[in-house]
Order: sequence, then structure tokens, then C-alpha cells
Amino acid sequence: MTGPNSLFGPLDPAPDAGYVDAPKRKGFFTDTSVCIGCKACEVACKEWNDVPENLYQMLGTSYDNSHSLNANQWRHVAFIERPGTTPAPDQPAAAPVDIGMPTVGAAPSGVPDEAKPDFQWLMSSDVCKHCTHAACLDVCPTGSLFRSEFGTVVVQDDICNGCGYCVAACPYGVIDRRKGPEGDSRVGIAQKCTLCYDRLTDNQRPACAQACPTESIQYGDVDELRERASERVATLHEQGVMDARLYGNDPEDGVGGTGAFFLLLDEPEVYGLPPDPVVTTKDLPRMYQRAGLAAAAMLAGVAVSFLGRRP
Amino acid sequence: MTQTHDGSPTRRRGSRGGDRIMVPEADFTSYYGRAIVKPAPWEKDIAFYLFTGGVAAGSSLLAAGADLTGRPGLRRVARLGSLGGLGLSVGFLVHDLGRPSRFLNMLRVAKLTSPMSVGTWILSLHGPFAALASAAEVVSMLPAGWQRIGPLRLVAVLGRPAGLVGALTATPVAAYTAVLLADTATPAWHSAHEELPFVFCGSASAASGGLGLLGAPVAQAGPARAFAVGGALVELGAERRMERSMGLSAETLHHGKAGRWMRASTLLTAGGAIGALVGRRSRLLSAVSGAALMAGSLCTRMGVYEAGLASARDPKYTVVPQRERVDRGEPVRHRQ
Amino acid sequence: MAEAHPVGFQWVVEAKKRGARIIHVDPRFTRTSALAHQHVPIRVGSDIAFLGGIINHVLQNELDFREYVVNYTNAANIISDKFQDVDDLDGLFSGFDAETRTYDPTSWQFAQEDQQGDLGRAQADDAGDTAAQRNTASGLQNESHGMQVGSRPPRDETLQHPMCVYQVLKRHYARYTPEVVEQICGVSQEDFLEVCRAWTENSGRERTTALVYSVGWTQHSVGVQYIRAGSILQLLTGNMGRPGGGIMALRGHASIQGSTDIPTLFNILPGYLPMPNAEKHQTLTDWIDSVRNPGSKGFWANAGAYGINLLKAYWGDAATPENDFCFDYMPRITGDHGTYRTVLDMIDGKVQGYFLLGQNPAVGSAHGRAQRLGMANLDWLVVRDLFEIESATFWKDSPEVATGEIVPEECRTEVFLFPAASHVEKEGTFTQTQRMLQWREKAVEPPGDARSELWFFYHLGRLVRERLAGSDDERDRPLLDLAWDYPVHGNPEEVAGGWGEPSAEAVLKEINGYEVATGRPLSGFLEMKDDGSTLGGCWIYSGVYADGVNQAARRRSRHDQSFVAPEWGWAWPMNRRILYNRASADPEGRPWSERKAYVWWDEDTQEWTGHDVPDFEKTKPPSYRAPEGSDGVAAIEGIDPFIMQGDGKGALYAPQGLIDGPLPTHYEPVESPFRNLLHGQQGNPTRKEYRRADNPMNPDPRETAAADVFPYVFTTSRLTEHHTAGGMSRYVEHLAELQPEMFVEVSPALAAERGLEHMGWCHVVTARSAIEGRVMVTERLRPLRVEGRTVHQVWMPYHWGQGGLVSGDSANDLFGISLDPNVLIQESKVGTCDVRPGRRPTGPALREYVEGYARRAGVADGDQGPVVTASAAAQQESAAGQDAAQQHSPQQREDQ
Amino acid sequence: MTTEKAARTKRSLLPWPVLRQLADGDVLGRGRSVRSKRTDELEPRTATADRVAHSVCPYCAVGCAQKVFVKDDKVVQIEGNPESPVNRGRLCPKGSASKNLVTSDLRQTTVRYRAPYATEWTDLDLHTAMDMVADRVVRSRRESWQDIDEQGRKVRRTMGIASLGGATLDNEENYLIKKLFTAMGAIQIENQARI
Repeated sequence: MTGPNSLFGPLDPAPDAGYVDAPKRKGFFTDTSVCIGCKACEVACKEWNDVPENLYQMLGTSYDNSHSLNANQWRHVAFIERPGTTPAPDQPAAAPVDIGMPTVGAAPSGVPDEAKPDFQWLMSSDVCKHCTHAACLDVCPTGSLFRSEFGTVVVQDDICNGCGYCVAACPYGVIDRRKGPEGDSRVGIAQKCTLCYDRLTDNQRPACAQACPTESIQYGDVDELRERASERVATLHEQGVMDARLYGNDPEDGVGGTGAFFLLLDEPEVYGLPPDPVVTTKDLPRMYQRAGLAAAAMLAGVAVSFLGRRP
Repeated sequence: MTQTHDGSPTRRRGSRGGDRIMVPEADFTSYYGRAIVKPAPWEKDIAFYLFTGGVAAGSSLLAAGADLTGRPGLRRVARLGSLGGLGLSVGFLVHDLGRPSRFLNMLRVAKLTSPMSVGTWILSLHGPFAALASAAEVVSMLPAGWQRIGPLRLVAVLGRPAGLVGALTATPVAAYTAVLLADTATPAWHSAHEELPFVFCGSASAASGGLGLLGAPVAQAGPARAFAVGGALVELGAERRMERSMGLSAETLHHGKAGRWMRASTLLTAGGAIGALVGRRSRLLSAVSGAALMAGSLCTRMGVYEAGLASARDPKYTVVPQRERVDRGEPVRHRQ
Repeated sequence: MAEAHPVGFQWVVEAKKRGARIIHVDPRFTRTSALAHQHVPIRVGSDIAFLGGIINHVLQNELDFREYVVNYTNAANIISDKFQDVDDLDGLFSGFDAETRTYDPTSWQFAQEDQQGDLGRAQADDAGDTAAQRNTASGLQNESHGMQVGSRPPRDETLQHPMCVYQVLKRHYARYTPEVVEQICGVSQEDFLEVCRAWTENSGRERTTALVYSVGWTQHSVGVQYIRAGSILQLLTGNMGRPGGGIMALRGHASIQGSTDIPTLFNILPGYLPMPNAEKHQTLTDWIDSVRNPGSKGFWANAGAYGINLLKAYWGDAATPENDFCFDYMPRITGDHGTYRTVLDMIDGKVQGYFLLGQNPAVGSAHGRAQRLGMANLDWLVVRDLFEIESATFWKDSPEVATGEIVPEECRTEVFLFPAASHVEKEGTFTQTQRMLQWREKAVEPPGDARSELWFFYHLGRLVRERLAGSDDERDRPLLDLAWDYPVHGNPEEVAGGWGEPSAEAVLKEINGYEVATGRPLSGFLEMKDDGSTLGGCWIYSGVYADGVNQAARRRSRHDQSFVAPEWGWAWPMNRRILYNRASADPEGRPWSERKAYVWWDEDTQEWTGHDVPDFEKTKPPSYRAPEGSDGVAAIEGIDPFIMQGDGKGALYAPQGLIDGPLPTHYEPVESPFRNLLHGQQGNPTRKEYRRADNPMNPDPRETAAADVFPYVFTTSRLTEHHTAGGMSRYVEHLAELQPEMFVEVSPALAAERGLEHMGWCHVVTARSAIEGRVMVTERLRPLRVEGRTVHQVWMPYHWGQGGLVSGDSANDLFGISLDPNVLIQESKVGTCDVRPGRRPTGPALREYVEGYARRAGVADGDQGPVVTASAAAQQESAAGQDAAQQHSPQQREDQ
Repeated sequence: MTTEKAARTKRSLLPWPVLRQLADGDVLGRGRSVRSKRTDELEPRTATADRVAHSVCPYCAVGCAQKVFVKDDKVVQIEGNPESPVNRGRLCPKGSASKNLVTSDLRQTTVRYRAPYATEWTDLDLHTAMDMVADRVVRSRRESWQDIDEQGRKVRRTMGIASLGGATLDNEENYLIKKLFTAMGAIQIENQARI
């Protein structure tokens, strides 16, 4: 049932969307500290969901040739080649050189060959966050995007009319309208990860989590995953990996916490994630209020324009 | 800016000071400069719709006023403007869908959280009445003999009440489009949510008033002139305010395509308003001013539209404000 | 491992989560390095120096697992005092014949207790013609025979005797200090010692260390010795035959293990029986004895049964004791008939027909140009594949068509491209990399005219036999007498028309073996008889159909069985999951430690038991000692875990079986910008070379200033997103898009040196070809300091060709043909090259460009300079160690 | 999910979602009320498949177990088998692309033939092609037969026919290949294992 936190704040989304006795909320915990960038998730997703090819173009951005999450890419593995975070004391931080990549393509850094910085190759499989407060769902004018009983956010291909509103609403840039290939049955409609809704109805795991060789993508009850994630961060901190942090796990955050959350080894924006996303509908009451005021002013304006004038 | 970051997630954390007011341009990190939020997939149609919808709404108001105050010339222009605006609006809206044949799916649900759904219902309410009023105007233009044909006569009779209902539902049509844009993750739109309704309502008033100036006899155009000038002032004023509250993404209103549109908008709107004021005796000057105001309104819509897209394409506008919040220790959290 | 075997890597990640330390030694920073605790960049081709350094660290600090080493390895064996090591002979071992570039291994042998006698019969047999062994890839005793040394060499279990293996080993590796490792490998001493520490601290009673290599290790002119070096280290640290230990080859094709077990290789027959050799195996007895090795310990003693069961499986009723089970029907090999020799023969017009079975040598084999020119000079070519691969279309769109070397209108090769059935469209077994057979069920019918190889070869055999029916030519007897009667099934129409699908299960049953009279499947190779009453096509697979049950089809859930999971599939031999697992218990048969318990002797039941099937006679107690004069199985003592070895011991030192020496020693790759720091002998002196103008190798660095023509080192490997030559990935949308273009990875420093722009084009040049790709400038590649100067390494994936959804130049075109002498595998993981910005020339200009390089480097005529570069004195002294009586058969010069 | 529970999660039968929004406790139209009939009836292909074949991944040699789901004699899904002790249900990108591999439109399904000196392919009937290959094998074998080698040793073989391949083939297939070639006297039979 709709409640005080329906637009912002901690919430169990399935009951909010009218489900009675819904199963526990399901989600992903993507632990990027064990991601090997194999892209099995990308392929398994495409195979299961009949997602067509995205683009055949080498991008030169390390091993990422999938570019981003989009209508033809429901999982996207980011690759970041990161030089040591602590440059040698006598070396100023290398000035960024624009050759298209973070370090790939950087000009000779002046660091002597013998000095081996703590180079890192970060990989992370990004996916729809299945937000607690999902802007895409809320702005959808057809009810195509809906909250499933598992608390996930799913597009109904048979309903969507391709208005594209969800695309602009998503604070993570996940959902997109499919542009091609020609002849594909879902061209023109919004597409994104469904958390394999059909598989979930049969107690199967989403295709990406099923395939992931290293359990970087873990599927399960969000409550339990959140606990597991906190433990994992604690373990990594004990091991001295102080960069480890969780992203999207806080039900108090701008989107009420995400159903798919992450353990990252750097700031979110390094991975192409917004550092502090807020669901746009949080401000919706205020927007309506301002619009009402403006509308009233306009009405008043027209009245004033006519008043006191003789034809 | 965009070139600097095209494909290069630069990291200059070390240089970030705590007391800066503006973030130096290069001082943020991204993933190869790729966009975080996606630009709305809407074509220019949607900007045109913002304009035609505004014209339709404002015209509907003017038409009702003219009808009530006995300004048939103004009424005619306004009612036809309303009809034309509506027709074009629906056309643009449908055309911009990925699946135009599924347009009616909009009426499947009524979602308060979706400005598009709300707008659809508003339009669904406003449209028939405004259209009916316009139809009455068309009937009045027919040869007298025809006007006596039963159904047409009914239309003519219903013209005024329909026009009044249409007028009452018109301002939401003009205002909701601001919420439509603001209720997105597009930085330049969302950050403008306080003032954008005023900009859009002002713009709609200026454009519809401009249409009145353009089409109505000078003698009957007074209210349109007042409405247009008032709208133009509100628009210009609200736009300045809006830029202040938008923060970083305000710069998208000054760069590139959006910058050109916005500069044109200011010139045309201000010029149109001045022209409207000084040319109150001149049919020609009134018409030119009216056209300028309409053009200015269109430019505003184009400018806001382009600024939004530009702000979505450059991750800076998404990252920097959020990063600053976080670094200030003020991330958005619900805690009550 | 994360790159090419991501799913296997889950176990590494799991180990890491449980506290294992992961070290990745690789020329470049890969996906594996990304998850490792430590990445150690190394110069390509210097692995023996690196491993030798660790061995030295172990020996100098006495960090070996002494009880294991003394009891289970040949550390205590005493070597003949005629043996001279590389340090004495400038990089050669004793017994070198510069003429044939091979060794006479007589002086390498273990000393004899009976000083009167000559070498044991077994040894004499094996100290044979190594030049011939090199040609027939039989030096290793046909892949897995183990050393056929006499069963009881003299030993000094105190390990103090100066000629005991332990001491010889210690002297051999004494020069491999951390400083030398740093100089040769470009690995800092700090990094190197870190690896040494990790390895040794994690080995012993309580812990084991696993060595995992991918088969790029085999693609070196010293490939076998790489793996030998790993074996020595794992034996010294007591990691063999124990859980969590061992050496695992991560093989790259679904059944590449199976295709050596049941080989389609020229030199062996199923079960690693040697292909009969015209020189050595004129009679059945010769053949059997060469495997059986009378006088040696171990299970090869039953080779007679294995061989006769195979002959019986081949020729059925026609094979009788009277006709030596049709042994005479076997064709004989006489030399090198390997794939590279054959391709050169094709160029020379000596081969008429060629079958390519799910193989794409136009992209996947070294020296692609030679491959394609060879194919263009055949009478007919049959390609069987899922897609229209490059090897099927060389006549119309290969790079040689562009250069004008192949003109379609002038190319006579007739090409048949048969569509093949995929893995879900046929049933059968794959043998995965841990020797486990897994049965696949057929899911659907193959599309259109696609058929299995089983169908193709069964019917090809049928048609050929039909054409020869009635022939009274003796040469046709082997075909006409062939047991070629397999039940068929499938589509009833096809079956009725005589084109049914043969039953893979029936073939598997034949492979397993059965009693001829009753048809009862054998339960294992111990049931094989040498009298013709049983038959079986592959003795090591015997048991896979035990009790008439397809054991490879077992799929008991991992949740319902032990961690060893013995009831999932079937592993040869006899479903043992860890080979030589007797070594997981101490000499008394007790587990080395509680946490590493695996197989042990149960005093109560008086038998071996544990988590796995014991790789030992079940009831032979640890205390068993062989009676004097025994051999074969009876000679295996209770403390001899390595039951396939002639002395039952793990071979730290290999007196036989290796063409290039009893101990791994560092040689530079055939193409290297560096001189061998350790010896005058630059490269492997015994490597197999084909010196001809169409196979030029880049120059020896000592030869001329021309070495500067190819200043960089390059290597190749796989990307996760693609599969080998791309035949199963470049044609698949969901894979092709993930890595859509050929690229070349270079360090920022090299990019600066050569003016390469990230994502711009560059081309890489060798004396064979020039290929182009996009430049990927990345710090994942780092220049190394080697022998006091900086060396740049270039890396390329090798998945592209002109076909498929995504195309590009093939990295294998860059390599020449130069082979490991033991197994005839090419050196295709290291070479020298030049890298230049921009695209390569096209058309005939490409050949001119490449030939210009070859001319400048002085190798245009195919002569790279001498192979043997050890000092003349050393050569002389080494040769003096030869057995004067040893006669070598003349060899073709060009064929060495 | 039990039927009863399904009834509670699925939509009510009111004909218009707007009405359901009010009736289903989903005023904002987020979940239960806006589901389509198709959504309610959705089932995974893995559940509707006619049969499942147990298979093994055809790419590398790790030996990952696969389940091949078949519907109407077409492969509709291939995924890892969670019961396998080798891969525990997991697959790499290549293994995950297996369905794409076997159902690809690019696969050859007819025999293609390139005559000597031809510049294009032509199609051949499968059985004709088999006959032609058999003819060539017989001919090449005869023409390049050696009873003895140049040193007079008995070799009884042909050096005119070579073969390469088999590392992705089944053991049974390799067995027949080696058996037939050996009986034929063809010895240049090689494999990826040498490469």
C-alpha cells in the first residue's frame, strides 16, 4: 500500500506496489573485488533475454567494447586501468593526458621502469539497480514498467509505447529505447535488465548470476545480500583493501537503496556511476506545487489582461 | 570542456581545495567521459510540442476572455490557434513515441507520479473542450445557411461553455510540461524545477499573446498585448532566477546550441515585448512583435530542450554536484 | 587462467577467499593478474631461468621436503661419472653430436651397481637414435611412458654422493641466483624472492602448492623442459600426487586431452602406444618390447595386452595370434610426419589430399602464409566445420590472394566444405583437462547436411571399402579386414538408405574393450588379455564402460558426493582423479598431515583407501619390497608411488626420454635480442628446424648488427572473449562484438619510442610477414631491464582472420616454424619483431616490404646463423662422451 | 509459488488498470494493478522446454557441464549445470554463447564445393560429395602408395593424404578417424595437440 515513504525513504517496494504476501525482495550483490571481467554476464544475459548485438566497434577503453548499459546491453562490464594511487614522493601526480583513456594511452609517465606502482585493473559488471524508488517506473505513463512481486523493476514489452520518459528519468542512465537492429521485435520500446523476471517466477537464478564464474554477481534476498556485502567489506578492510566500499546498499540514500548494489574499489564515478543519485520523483510534490502556482499565475495573468479593457 | 573529457576520465583529486566555490572544469572523474544519465531520446518534436502546447493553452485562455468580453477577432485567432496548437501537439507527441500505434496505452493507467500520465489526462480533459470551442469558431465561419444544420448548430451553442472549461484546464497544460522535463535525471531540467513552470507559463503567455497580436485587429488585441508582455516579463525574469538555482548545469544554457537558442530567445522576447508596447497603434509593428514573441517562445523551448540534452551528455553535470554534496558530508539521505 | 579458463579460475578465487596467496607470473598484466596478490612480469622465453632460480633457492636453503624427496624421487640415484653438465661444456651436456645436433644419452645414465655389466637392457634400448626420436616425437617414450630406467639403480639416501641426483641438481642450478634471474628474466630480486618464499612456505606436510600452466608453455623450442622444470620444483617441494598440489595443464580445447589419449597424432596410437616405426618395430614383439621395457618396473609391463587388444579392436576376427594380430597391417613411420613437416611437403607438392576437421590452420597454426600456400598446392582439401572458415576460403580471400601469390584461376586445389554437427547435435565423450571423460547427450538433429565426424568417417570408410571390395591387392587388406561394422541409428529414412548415424556408444564400448566371445565389457585394463580373447581400443580408457554402463555419463550431483566427486563422469585411469596419489601418504602409508589426507594405507583392512581411487595396487602394503630380479608390476615397491616410471620414483633427473638433456637449462628462444647469459650455447641446440627460404627465422643477436632490424620481443595469447583461431567465436554475434578488432598492446614507453598513437594503426613485422592492428597503449605492458638494457615486449591476441563477423590480421602469420625437439611443437609464444606506426603495405608491396626486412636482417635465404654456438672445445669434449659404438642413421640436413 | 500466493501477486480481474489501481491497493499504479495478462502468464523457456539434454561445453578443456533445453526440436537455452563439480553451473562468455554458436544463421548447412581454378563456391549434394571424397581418397592412396621406403624398409603407407584436427571432436570420433586412417595407411594424421 502507498505510504509516507512511497516517494522517498526506506521502503519494501513490493507491498508498496499492492502485493500481498510478496516473496522476499530479490536483488544482486555485485562484488567487483572478484570480477575478472570475463563478460560471461553480458553474454548469458543476451542469450537468455534475446538481446541483440550492441555495437561492433573497438572503443580503445581498455577491454570495454560494450560502451554502456543500454537497450542492447543489460549488463556492462567496465574496465579501468588504474595506476598507483600514491605516486612516488618526488613525482607529482602525472598530468592527465587526453589520449582517450585513463592510463591506457597515457604518454610515458616519467616513472622509472624499475619502480612498479601498485597498478590496478578494475572491472565491474554494471546492471540496472532495481531501485527502491525507481524513477523509470514512476514516470512511465503506460504502466509498462512495473514493480514485480520480487521487488524488481520490469518492462512489459507488450505495453510500452516507447515514450522514452523512463530514459530521461533514470539517475543511472540504465534504461534506453531500443534503436536496432532493424527487424528486431522490440525496436522502439524501452529495454533494460528484468532481473530475469521469468526465471524468478520459476525459482531460477538470473542468467548472469548463474553464469558468473567467480561469484562476483551474487543473487538472492536483498536483506541477506546486504549482510553478506557488509561482511565482505569488513573482510577486505581487514586485509588492507581500504578502498572497498559499498554502493547502493543504504536504504536511506537518494533512491531508497538499490536492489542491485555493488562493492566497489574506487569512487563510483570512476566506474561511471553517479556518486549520490537521487530519485527525481523525490521532488515531484514540490514540482507540482510550483507548477500549480505558475498555472494559477497564468490564469490570473489572463484575467488581468482582460480586466478594465473595453473592446 | 566536452572535448577535454571525451574519453578521458581524468583524476585530479589531489588538487581539490576545500574552499572553492566553483569547481574547476577538469576537476572530476568519470568513466572515459561517458555520459552517466542518458539524454532523453526525444527528438526536436518535443521542443516543438512544448511550444505548440503553450500556444494552445494560452490561446484557449485568450479565446475564452475574448469570447466573454466580446472581441470576436481575437476570439477567432485564439480559438484557431488553440485548435492548431492542439492538433500539432498531438501530432508531435505521437510521432515521438517509439511505438506510435500504442499511443492509447497512455490511457491504460492514471499515474500521479508520472507527469506524462498526468499531462495526458489533462490534455484529454482540455483537448475535447478546447477543440469543441474551436469547432464552434469554425462553424461561425461557415455560410449562414450551413450554421442552421442541427449538429453544427449544437456545436455553435456549446462553443462558449466548452471554451470556458477549456480555459480553466488550459493553464495546467501550459504548466505541466515544466514538470514533465523537471521530473527527470537530466541535470539542467531537474535542477530548474523551481522556476521552469514559470518560464514555461510565461513563455506560453508570450507566445499565445503574440499570436493574438499577429492575428487580431489592433483594436481587439489589447488583452493579448498585455498577456504577451506580461508573459514575456515573467519568462525573462524567471529564467534569470532559474539560472541561479540551477548551479553548475546553468552553463549549458549558455554553451553550444542551447546557448544560441537562449540568446535568440532573450532578444526576440525582449524585443517582441518592447515592440508590442511601443507598437500598440501599428498593425504591422504589432504583428511583427507578435511573431517575435512567438519565435522567442519557440527559442526558449528549444534552448531548454538542448540544454537538457547537453547536460545529460556531459557527465560533469551529474557528477560534480553530487560529488560536492558527498564531499561536503551532505549526501542526500532520508533520515528523519 | 582468468583470461582463457575463467570457469576454472573460480577455484582460484575460492582459494583466495580462503586465504591462498595468488602469484601471477606473466609477461603482461592480465585479468589473472588483476585478481592476484602479486603480478610478476617476466621476459617471454625465460621461464627456465626463473624456475631454475626457485629450484636453486630450494636447494641452497635445503627447503626441499626431504622425506618425500628421498623416498619418492630419484634424488638419491647415482649418475654415471661420465656425465658432464652444461657448466662444463658451454651449454651442452655430454654426448653431443654436432653433425646431427643430437645427444647420445649414454653418459646421462644412472650408474650401475654391477660395474661389470653394460647399461641395462632397458637403458640401452632407450639410449638409441635420438635423431630419429626427435623426428618421430618419440623421445618422451610416446608422451607418457615414463622413464624406462633399470628398476634398481644405486642410491645414496644421505644425498651426499657427489654424483647423486640431488647434488648434480644443486650444482646444475647453482648459477641461477636471484641476480642472474633478474638479469635474464627482468624480474626484480625482490619480486623473485617473494615468489620463492611463497612457494616454499606453502609446501610441506601441512600445505601444498599447485602449479598451473596454460599450454602456451608448450609452444617453445624448450617447451618440454619448461614443464620438466616445473616438475622438478614440485617434486622437491613434495607437491606431486597430493591434494591441492601437482601440475595442471590448462588445455584449451574441449577434448584436446582426449585427442592425445585417443590420438589423431602421427606418432602414437590410442593409449600412448607408439605408432610402429619402420626402423625399430618390424615385428609385433619389437613393438611390444619397446613399450614393455623388460627389466623396468611398472604397469607398462603389460603392454603386450594393451597392444594386442588394440590390434584386435582394429582388425577383429582377422587378427589372430598366427598373423601377429595383423601387426603387419600397420603402416610404419620413418621420420617426422608432423603437421609442419606435412605443410612444407604440401608446398613442395608431395601431398595430394588434406582433411581439416574442426581446425583452422590458416589462422591457428604458426606461419600462416606457409599453411595457406600449402593448401593452395593440394589436389583436394576437405574442410569440416560449423562455419565458412579461412582454411576453406584461402583460394579466394586469403592474404596471399591480395599479394598475388595465390591466383584463384590458377589454384588447382579442389575444396569440399562439409557442414559439421555441433556439440549438441551428436553424442559422445569429451575428455577434459583433468583426464575426465564426460558424455554428451544429443539434444537435436544437426541442421541440413551437417553431420558428425563419426558419420563422416564411418561412411567414408564404408565407401572406400566398397570401392576396394574384391580387390586382391595385399595393400587393401587392412581396409577390407577392418572391423568396421557399427550399429547405426537416427533418422529412419537415412538409416534405411544406408546413411544412418553410427552409435557413439558402440564405439565407446569398443574403446573400453570387451570379451570377444561374450561381448561382456571389460571392467578395466587389468582384464585385458594378450591372447586375442579380449579386445579394446584404448587401454587407458578401459573401465569407462565397466558393467555395461556408460560411466562417462554419470552425473551424480556434487551435493550428493564427496569433494572428489568420483561419480561425476569418469577419469582415466580407473577413475583416479589425482595421479600417483600414493604420494599423498608418507612412506609408512599414513597421510602426511590431517588436512592433506587423501589416500592412505588402512592397517585394519590391509588395503589402500581414501577419498580417491588409490593409484596403487590396492593390497600392496607400504612395507612391500620387491624380490631380487623382479620386474614389471612386481618390482613396484610399497614406497614407489610413480608406478609408470621405470624405477617407481619421480624424476628430478631424467636420464632418458628427453632429446635436449636430462635437466632443464636456460636457452634463449630461437629469436631473441639477447645472448645467453649463462653459456655460449645460445638456443636449444637440438631443436627441430626447417631451414628454407620460405621459413626464415629472425637473426641471431650475436650475428650482425642486423639484430637491430627486429629489436622487440613479441608474444601472443588468447582473450577471454574469443576462442583460438576464432572459428567458434568470430562467427558468433555475442562474442564477436566483445572484441571486434585485432589490436597490439604496447607500453607507453614503446609507444613513445615508435610514435604509436593509442587506437591508431600500427603494424608488426617479422621475416615472415607484417600484420596490422589497432594500437592499445597500456601500462599492463612494462618494459623490462634485461642484461642491463631495456627490452620492450609487444603482445597480441591471435584470434582474427579475414572471415567472420569481425576480421583482422592473424598474429600467427608472424611466426616461423621452429620446433621443440621432443614433441615437435612450434615455438609460437616468442619471437622478435619490429613495430611501426600506420598500416602495413597491401598487395604485392607487402611481400616486398617483408623481404626488405629479411634482407636487411640477412636472413632472406632462410639462414639464421649456426644453431650450435657452444665453443668448439666444448663441442669436442661433449662429443667425446658419446658412445663410440653408437651409429647414427643419416638424416636429411634440411630436416633438422 | 503456490497457486494461492500467485493469486495474490497477480492482478485482479477488473478490466481497466485504472480501476485496478484503486481496487488492488496500488494507487500509484506501480505494481500489481498494471500487470498485463502476458506478464501474469510468463514462464521461463527453461520451464516450458520439451526436454533437457546433458552436455559439455565445446570451447576450452575445463569441461563445464551444460544443460541444453529443447523446445520443438530447437535449442532454446544452454546454461551451466549447477550439479557439476567442475563448473557448479557457471560458464564463461564463450560457454554462455553456446546457444548463439549452435543456432547461428551463419552456420553452413549444405556442402560447398570449389572446383579446381573456380572463383566461386557451388553447392553439392551430401551423398555426391561423399562419393567424390571417397573416390579421391582411393585415388590418392593408390597414387602415393609406398610399400617400402627409400631405404627398403617395409612401410606400407601413403604419404599423399594428411589430416589435421580433432581437438574439439569426441573421443569416439577421433577413434574412428585414427582407425580408418591407420588401416588406409595414411600416417600424417595430426591434431591441435601438436600445435
